[in-house]
Amino acid sequence: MPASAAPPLTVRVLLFASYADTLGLDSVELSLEQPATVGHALERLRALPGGDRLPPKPLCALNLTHVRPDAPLSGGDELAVLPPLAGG
Amino acid sequence: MPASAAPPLTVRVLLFASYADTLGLDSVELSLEQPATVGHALERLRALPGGDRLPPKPLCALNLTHVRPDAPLSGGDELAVLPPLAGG
Amino acid sequence: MGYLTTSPIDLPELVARVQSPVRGGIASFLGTVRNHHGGRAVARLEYSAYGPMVEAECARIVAEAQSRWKVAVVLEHRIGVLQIGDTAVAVVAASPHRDEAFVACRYVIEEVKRRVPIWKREVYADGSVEWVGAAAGGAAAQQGGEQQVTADFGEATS
Amino acid sequence: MGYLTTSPIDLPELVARVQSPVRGGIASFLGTVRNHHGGRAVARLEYSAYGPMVEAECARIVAEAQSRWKVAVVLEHRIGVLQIGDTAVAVVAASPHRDEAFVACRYVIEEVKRRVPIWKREVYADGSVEWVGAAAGGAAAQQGGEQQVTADFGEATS
Repeated sequence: MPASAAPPLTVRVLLFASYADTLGLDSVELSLEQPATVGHALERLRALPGGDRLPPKPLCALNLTHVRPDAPLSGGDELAVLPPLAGG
Repeated sequence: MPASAAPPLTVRVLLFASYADTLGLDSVELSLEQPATVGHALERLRALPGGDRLPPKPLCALNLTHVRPDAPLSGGDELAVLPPLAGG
Repeated sequence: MGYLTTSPIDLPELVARVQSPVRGGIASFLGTVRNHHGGRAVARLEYSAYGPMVEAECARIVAEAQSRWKVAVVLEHRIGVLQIGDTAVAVVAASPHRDEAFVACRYVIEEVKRRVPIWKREVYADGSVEWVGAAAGGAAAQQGGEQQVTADFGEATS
Repeated sequence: MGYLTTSPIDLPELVARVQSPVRGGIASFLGTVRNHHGGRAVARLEYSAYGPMVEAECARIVAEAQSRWKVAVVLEHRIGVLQIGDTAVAVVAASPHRDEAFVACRYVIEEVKRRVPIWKREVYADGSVEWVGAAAGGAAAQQGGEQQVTADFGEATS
């Protein structure tokens, strides 16, 4: 199977504010089978303790830019899962 | 004639900015036959030296409030003839 | 009384007058003296006013804004000699809702420009002087402006 | 870099950064800390941020405003512990035309609220603490918010 022939990729996931409290983590490294999307990383987060309390479609940013859950991940990406914004 | 039976009324007319320059006057008292309107006062102003250079329908205020040329005048009124506004 | 000043306008002081713990959104507008007008280089401006009517008209405009929207408004217009960059007019509107703060602030500055009897004389770099808006084109514009102001006032007061 | 600060926001200093002799109209917005939220008395707020993304997103928002309108824009958001009445965010837009100054200022604050990753934790008078927008209702609102942000970004970046 060509898809699993590629080595797993590693992304750094950042959690903030209420989500950091929920998971008890500010950041975590995830190793994902290729090809991987933001949605796949979110599935892995949900398996962590407290991860079931994340909303169905949290706001996400990849390398400092807002993205949809179907955005593809590359090795070394920084994925941020953002609670409801409250600036301003 | 009942209209001319009433005594003339006196109004104070204030001129500002370019209009004061045009007529060489900051203020003038006008005595007008009753009933009189803002338009009648303007006709009298036009007869003064330089008065022919007033625009056809200058902006006017009566007792500190914007009015139309058909607004009636009473004795003691303060009528201001206002050049194009340039505040702000 | 108090909408006209001959002193420099102090924006933080105006903000402090309308700010409150329940009015979290504060919109403001400053009109400052530009260095050109109609292609000519302006050295300074001399603002004059029909003082008592400025006070009366500004009070009406502020009251209109405060009755239409949930805002506290302050307004100040400077007169006298102003240099390039000086603030000629300031409007600050504070509200619990930023939408109302913006709309009220905009309303007040538009009405000030349309209704408040203030004039300015531009002194150009070459020493010549001209009343702003008083040229031939100004008189024509004035006629339209007059109709708009009085038409609106006819409605507002009848 | 420079959109985030932990120091008090200085409005006149921000105005001075965008004012120029050709930009006579200056619109600004201040968001200040209110003393209540959802009916509860707030004692103070603690703002936190995803700093690098705040800087990137604010730079994009300012660039968007400056490309759409003839304006110079400054934007600053304070984080850390803020007291009631403190200014949390300031936007200043200066333009030759006041209409563009107002529209750009409004655009920037709306986009900041919609797109910039900053969070606040309210500390109530009774000592309890809550993330703003993180309650059950917040999660539902978030879902809608997420779709709006990413839909817009999908268009903007595709």
